[in-house]
Amino acid sequence: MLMTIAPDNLKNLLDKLARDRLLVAPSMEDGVTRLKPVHSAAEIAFDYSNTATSIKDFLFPQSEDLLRFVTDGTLSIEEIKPERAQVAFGLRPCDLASVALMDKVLLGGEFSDAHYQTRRNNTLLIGLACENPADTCFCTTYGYNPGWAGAADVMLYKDGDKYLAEALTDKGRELVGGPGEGLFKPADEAAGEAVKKAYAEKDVPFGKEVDVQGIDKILDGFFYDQYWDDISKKCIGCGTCTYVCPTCHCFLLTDEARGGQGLRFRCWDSCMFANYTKMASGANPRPTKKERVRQRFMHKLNYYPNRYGGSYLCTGCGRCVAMCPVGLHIAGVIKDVKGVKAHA
Amino acid sequence: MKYAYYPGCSLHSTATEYEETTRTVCATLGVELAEIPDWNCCGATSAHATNHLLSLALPARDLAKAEQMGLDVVAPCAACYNRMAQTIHETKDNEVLRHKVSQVIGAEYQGTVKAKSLLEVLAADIGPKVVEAKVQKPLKGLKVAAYYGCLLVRPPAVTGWDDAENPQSMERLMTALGAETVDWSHKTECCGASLTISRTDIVAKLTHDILDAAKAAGADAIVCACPMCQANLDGRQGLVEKTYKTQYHLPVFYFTQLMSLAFGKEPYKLGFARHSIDPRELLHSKEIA
Amino acid sequence: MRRVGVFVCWCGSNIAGMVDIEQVKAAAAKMPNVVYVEDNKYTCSEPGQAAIQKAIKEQNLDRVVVAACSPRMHENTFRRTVSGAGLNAYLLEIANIREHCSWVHPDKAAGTKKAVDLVRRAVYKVAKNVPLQRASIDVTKKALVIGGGIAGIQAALDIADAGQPVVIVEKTPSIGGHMAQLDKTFPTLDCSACILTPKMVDAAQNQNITLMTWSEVEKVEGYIGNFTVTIRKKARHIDTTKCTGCGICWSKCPAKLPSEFDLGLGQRKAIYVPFPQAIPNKPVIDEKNCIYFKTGKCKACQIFCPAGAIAFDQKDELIEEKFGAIIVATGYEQWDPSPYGEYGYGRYKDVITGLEFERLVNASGPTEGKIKRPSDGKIPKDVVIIQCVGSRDEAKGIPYCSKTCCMYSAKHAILLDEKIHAHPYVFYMDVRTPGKGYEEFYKRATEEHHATYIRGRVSKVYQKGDKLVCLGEDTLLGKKVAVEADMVILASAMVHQPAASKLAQTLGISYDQNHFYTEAHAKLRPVETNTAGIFLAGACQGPKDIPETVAQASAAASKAIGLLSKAKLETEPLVAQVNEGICSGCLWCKPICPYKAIDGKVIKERIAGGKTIERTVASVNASLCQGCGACTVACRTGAMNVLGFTNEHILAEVDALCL
Amino acid sequence: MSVNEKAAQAAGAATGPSTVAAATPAPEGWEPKIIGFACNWCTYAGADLAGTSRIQYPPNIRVIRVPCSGRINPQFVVRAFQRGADGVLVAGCHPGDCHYSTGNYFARRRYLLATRFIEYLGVEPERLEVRWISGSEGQKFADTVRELTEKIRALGPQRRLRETL
Amino acid sequence: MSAIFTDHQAALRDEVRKLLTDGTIKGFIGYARGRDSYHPAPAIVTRPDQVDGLILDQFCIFGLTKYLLDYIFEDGKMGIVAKGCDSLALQRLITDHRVSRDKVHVIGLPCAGVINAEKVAQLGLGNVQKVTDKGASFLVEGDKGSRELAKTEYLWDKCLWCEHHNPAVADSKLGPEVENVAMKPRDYSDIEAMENLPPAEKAAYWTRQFSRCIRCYACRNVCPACNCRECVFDIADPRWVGNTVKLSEQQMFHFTRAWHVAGRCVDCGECERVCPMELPLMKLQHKLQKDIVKLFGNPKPFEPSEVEVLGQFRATEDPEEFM
Repeated sequence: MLMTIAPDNLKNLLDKLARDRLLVAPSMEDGVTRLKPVHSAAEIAFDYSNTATSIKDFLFPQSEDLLRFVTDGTLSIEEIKPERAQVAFGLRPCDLASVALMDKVLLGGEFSDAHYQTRRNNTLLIGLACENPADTCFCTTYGYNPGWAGAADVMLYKDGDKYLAEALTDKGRELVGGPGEGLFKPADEAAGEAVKKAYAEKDVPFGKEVDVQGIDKILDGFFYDQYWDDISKKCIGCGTCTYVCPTCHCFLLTDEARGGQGLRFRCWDSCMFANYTKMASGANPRPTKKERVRQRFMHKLNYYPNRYGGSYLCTGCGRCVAMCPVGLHIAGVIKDVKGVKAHA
Repeated sequence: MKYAYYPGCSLHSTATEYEETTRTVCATLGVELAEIPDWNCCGATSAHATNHLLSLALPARDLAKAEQMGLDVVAPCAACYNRMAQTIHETKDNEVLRHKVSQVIGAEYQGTVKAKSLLEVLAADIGPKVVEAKVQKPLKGLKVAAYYGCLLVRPPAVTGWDDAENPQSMERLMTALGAETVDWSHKTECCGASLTISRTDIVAKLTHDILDAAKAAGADAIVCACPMCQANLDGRQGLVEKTYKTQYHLPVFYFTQLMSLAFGKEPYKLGFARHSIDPRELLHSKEIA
Repeated sequence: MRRVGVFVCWCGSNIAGMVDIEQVKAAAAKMPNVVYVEDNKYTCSEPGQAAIQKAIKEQNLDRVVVAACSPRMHENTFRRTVSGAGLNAYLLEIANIREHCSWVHPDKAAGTKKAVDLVRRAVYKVAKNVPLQRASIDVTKKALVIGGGIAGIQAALDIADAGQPVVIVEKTPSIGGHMAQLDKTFPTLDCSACILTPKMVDAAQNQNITLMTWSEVEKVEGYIGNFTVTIRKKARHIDTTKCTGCGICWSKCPAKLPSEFDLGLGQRKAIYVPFPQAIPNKPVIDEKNCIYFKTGKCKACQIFCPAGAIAFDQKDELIEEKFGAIIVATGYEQWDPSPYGEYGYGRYKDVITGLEFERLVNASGPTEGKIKRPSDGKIPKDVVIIQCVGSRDEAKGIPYCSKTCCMYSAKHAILLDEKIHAHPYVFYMDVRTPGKGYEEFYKRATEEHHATYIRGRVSKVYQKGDKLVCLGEDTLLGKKVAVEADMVILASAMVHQPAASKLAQTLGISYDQNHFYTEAHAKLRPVETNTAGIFLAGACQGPKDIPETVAQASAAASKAIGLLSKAKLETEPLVAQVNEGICSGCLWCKPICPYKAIDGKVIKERIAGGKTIERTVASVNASLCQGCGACTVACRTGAMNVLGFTNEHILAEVDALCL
Repeated sequence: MSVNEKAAQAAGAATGPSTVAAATPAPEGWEPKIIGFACNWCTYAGADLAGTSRIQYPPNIRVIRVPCSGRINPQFVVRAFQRGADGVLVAGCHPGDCHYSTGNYFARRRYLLATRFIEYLGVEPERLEVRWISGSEGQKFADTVRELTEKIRALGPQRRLRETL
Repeated sequence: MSAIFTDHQAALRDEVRKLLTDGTIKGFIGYARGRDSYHPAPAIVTRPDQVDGLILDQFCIFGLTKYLLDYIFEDGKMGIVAKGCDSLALQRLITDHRVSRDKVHVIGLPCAGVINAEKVAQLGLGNVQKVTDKGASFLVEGDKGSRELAKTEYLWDKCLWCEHHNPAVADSKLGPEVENVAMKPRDYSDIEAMENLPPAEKAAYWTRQFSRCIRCYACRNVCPACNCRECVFDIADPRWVGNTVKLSEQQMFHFTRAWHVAGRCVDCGECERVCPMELPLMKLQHKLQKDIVKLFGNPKPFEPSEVEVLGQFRATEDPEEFM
């Protein structure tokens, strides 16, 4: 069912939500708009193309305490559960799409990641369709679009002086019926669908430039190509691409103990770091930038679709395009590889 | 070459012959002198015995004015020069003191200009070579004892432009003029200037020693670069001769007088008549004037 | 998992009175790795130490913490204790719960809490301790003495007497130094030559001593026990194996020059021995002034030499030799007092320095011991001596007291009276006579020899007729004085050798702002330098008189003997160590080391892909390193560490104390 | 701290409170915790002398012995603050007295810079004290510790760099 | 005098082609087109056929010298193009004994300033076609419009106070040297303003900044002074800085990084420029610089010298505050 909500009511709703849960929303601080916890709607930036950091920070945080232990002669363990309810507002379609990709890894299959599961359950995702895709955006490459709702519980579309809203899950409907009661108004379905369609068909210029079709198959035979040598030379081995990526999910488990008190936590790791695969013996199966760069793109464009069926581990959010200090990003690699192949 | 000119009280009163010949010599050598407007007493020799800050503030006011003119200062009087150099030296690396001094004089003193004695300018900056080229009437046969007194080259940390114990710059100038100089022991001894009125007994002793040494070294005359020294050595010679029952009859020249003479200026314009010991007789005898 | 034993000491009631021992024990028992806790009344006592040894064995302890007094007190004691029980001595840590706790904190509860923290610090630290071994290095059993003055001669004789070979390198043609120039010595007035020359002869004849005169140290490499020194043996142009020292050559040489030894007051030839008692008594040819070398003609010396010892074609030789220890005894120079224009030194011939006076009064000097004025040869009647010429005058760049001038001026006063009945006037600032018999000697000068001591500075010396008028002030009377003297002696300062800093750089030792060499510790290591194996003797370290110089020379010699008497040198293991694996080879640690213990070295390494590469890493010479650790902070990556005080240690201690 | 900030921390998110925590009052029974780094030859000996002379001072300091002030890496200081120290004392021989002749000169340069830098990051300058204390200055050691303890007591607990495990 | 990089592009390609062909160098580190005309990317070419991909334009800011570390153990020389600021970075690597001068062939690029692409990209000029030097400004012509941009407003800050317009290290130079004057004096007034804040406000400021850090290490990896073989942050034992993004570790990280380059920073500003979270990292370095200037009388601590600022001392002249 489509509804509308006036901007002031939306702000009221967000303020209300902030009272009993962590409200995460785009907010500008020192010139950087990113998803961050905010106290009230007043801190929220409503006019932005995309946030510097993604929803990953709140579903799969950069560092996350898992359990505490005491080794005072005895051993006792206390699990830490991320039980705090959170609501994330202003998620763009690319991030909403990324959640589905992350779900496949962390919740699909035989085992599920308990912490991720808990956060996923405790988090309400409010999406906001893109009015002005940035020139680094290429979601359409993967079949997503500026109106893509993905994993959203509630999806919002800016429509003139109000927002078109659609509750897509039970959680979403609870919001509309609960805290949102009286703030939403029913919308004209036909007009609403037209708005949604307009968003879905919005032009994403960079997306048109990047055609991913069939790259997984091309890469099957591309492992030893000279190309990796050539492009990896300019990588500086920082973790920017992996840390701003909404779908990169490698992590490292660490125990720290002092004075009989200990903490196990995990934090993100990056396959771009030289010591990512370094073993205790000192051996490193990915000793040079070439292996590391290759790994990242093979993972996103070949290993992941092979393992999880179909979709690529990238949603075209464009963060790595914008932020890689040396312009080494997935859109370029796709273009290159297909170009290289075409000339081969 | 242009300087802010600080005449001090003597050059406008008791030592007009020094001022006149200073201007003559400077004009000849292309040194332009712009007198500091509304200059005040340098404070020598009593201020520094009275109040330290006062002794710095008095010259500082003159220096501040020179700063406004954007010129280094030249002072023909050794005492004036010494007070100025002392002020610059003490305030150079002492911002606090400089600030204090500025407050006292009610104007900002930054310490950007130098103070030089006239002798330093003529002997070091211009140099004997240039001087020699201007000589028209060499002072042949004149044997002089160059007398610097105590304030011109001492203390070395403050002055520093000539050897403090055995300075040579005036000798070099005199040689350039064609005169002969004597090597003598008392060229930097004190003449007792500051006591010239109050303790004539001491002045008599000190001047006696100097005159005695100059005479013993075979000098015909003494040449000096300070109105105080000149006044004492020349003006008190009578007293000395009376007290010690000796006869010296040593004329005491300003070095600028001898320079003017050598540059061909007419002797009657050089103020010799104002001397107590009339030098004209000596100059005639040497066929210089 | 370590097995740490904690031993808490009562120190009688010193600790137990203010710290609850039971609480400390209980807390310690819960600390990680701690398997055994015990308390003792006096842990340092025989039974206390035995208890530790027993526990190590019975409890199979591999680390020990002693909570007791300061480690500065008993660390070595307990290191011996644990090593006596078969444990490496460095697997011990001390918790200082006495000086830092029970003695200073009257609140027992707070004191106990702190004691627990201090024990925890030690427990955390000791867990990171690893066994350390003292390394040993060989010692070359030979000493080098640089400088053949009294300091060098004395040091060499002492070392030679102890049975060790010594080489003396002396830059002038003869050993003897300044002492050979002196006439009499204070406070006994015995003749300098009479006591020096026998020592010079001893040095020349001692089987263990090799004299290398007319030679200079060119290069020093290596480190304690193992110095490699390159010595330049300057061309003497004499075949010393043939020369008998008969003296015919210098009597025939036509070139006359001012004698350095007589400070220009006398003359020498172009082929010369500097003074009659020179050792070796073999001449050198002064190439610069020899007529043959200048014009290619003359050869008078060669013509007359009965031994055929003249060798014009001799060249400088570079000799490389190994030494275990080096003693620097390069002495001083007398300061040239020309900067005191008011004293007229250089202008008035009869204004002379103290050292010049020594030559005038010396029987083998230019006047054959007759004190005559240099200007006209007259015997002076009144002589002014001015003390502190240069010394204690910052304006002249010599802020220090030269220490010897008060005494030699008194000596000069005495000699003037004794020899020619001249009247000495001594202008002084203070008379400093701290030495055995020194005050008495000064009294003799004033009382028996009627020297007039005037407290004040001389402001001017000037010539008046054939007199030198000394104007000054008697500050005790508050009056100006003028002394008409026939001669003026300036007690000029003792200053460093002109090439002192250059030699310091060659040796790698430091020097102070006055260019005197710096001892390792002003109070406790006065004859050592910061470079292990290099010692100081005599005035090169600071102004000294003869007895002090000789004492220091013997002290330096005993240090050298101690070093040379060891078969191997044990090095302290608490030194810096490089983790070559992570060292970048930037070598920013190198300039920080005061001991020059760090240098780069090239290592070979296999990298990914199987290629072998060469790279530079820092390398610490453990025999030079003293373990200060200043280098570690310059190392960003943490490749540089100090054993016993590693980054791991200190971080663990911080963790332990912050809990 | 607001609900949201607490929540943010609990969520482990990379967010710090944007308000200042220093206003929080010191907990009951809080005692300043001071870590001292002392060179073996001077300051440690000076502290020993305070002991042998029975000069009393507050028990809030715990000393770590290092060979020389030149060994004291400013990172140790920041680590101490991180681990919860309320104050840090860095101490060594007087200039010119270094057992290793130059270590304290390097330390002086490092700490002239580091004290300013740590202050710049928002740590109250009173919390880091650098002092030359010789082996004969037992009284100075005690006085320094007393003054430092009092200054830190007045400031309250150090929260700026402190971690939560 | 024109100091437009594009004017030298053809010459650069010719020279690189020649150097690669005659074997003087085995690879060349330069720039190629990046994602758009404002963002040239580093490019490392090893074959003559790649040379035509090299570009030079007024947006070429990236300091390339750090790439040299990838080649220190390989035979042969690498070529590199370096502006004045880059040459300081190169000197840094050389004085740190990390790169050997004789293994680098430097093509120097005299530079009158690099345009801040982030500012210009906002102006909607489209694809940049041409940049012309107009003295006090650059004329930037794009396919959607052109603008004359005042240098004082549109250059990178570091270019405004730059006193190293001409490369200090170079084997050859592209174009004539440019006048070596700073457009404005280096000033530390922002640092002073920060110093004057009360501790709580300083703390609040840095808390906000450091909280944003994602520990991607781009700052470290681009920094020519961060050239350790193994970085302290990558060493597990001892662990100086934990790898969580808790505030206290973030602060320890940024303190340590700043401290490690104290007195060694060449002021290239690359750390701050590449930071994806736009942390004001140069505010840390400028503070250290400012204090070094004041405390140790070293007027230009950002110029690499034979002895590090913290690797020396002046026994009597250094300030004494710890008595």
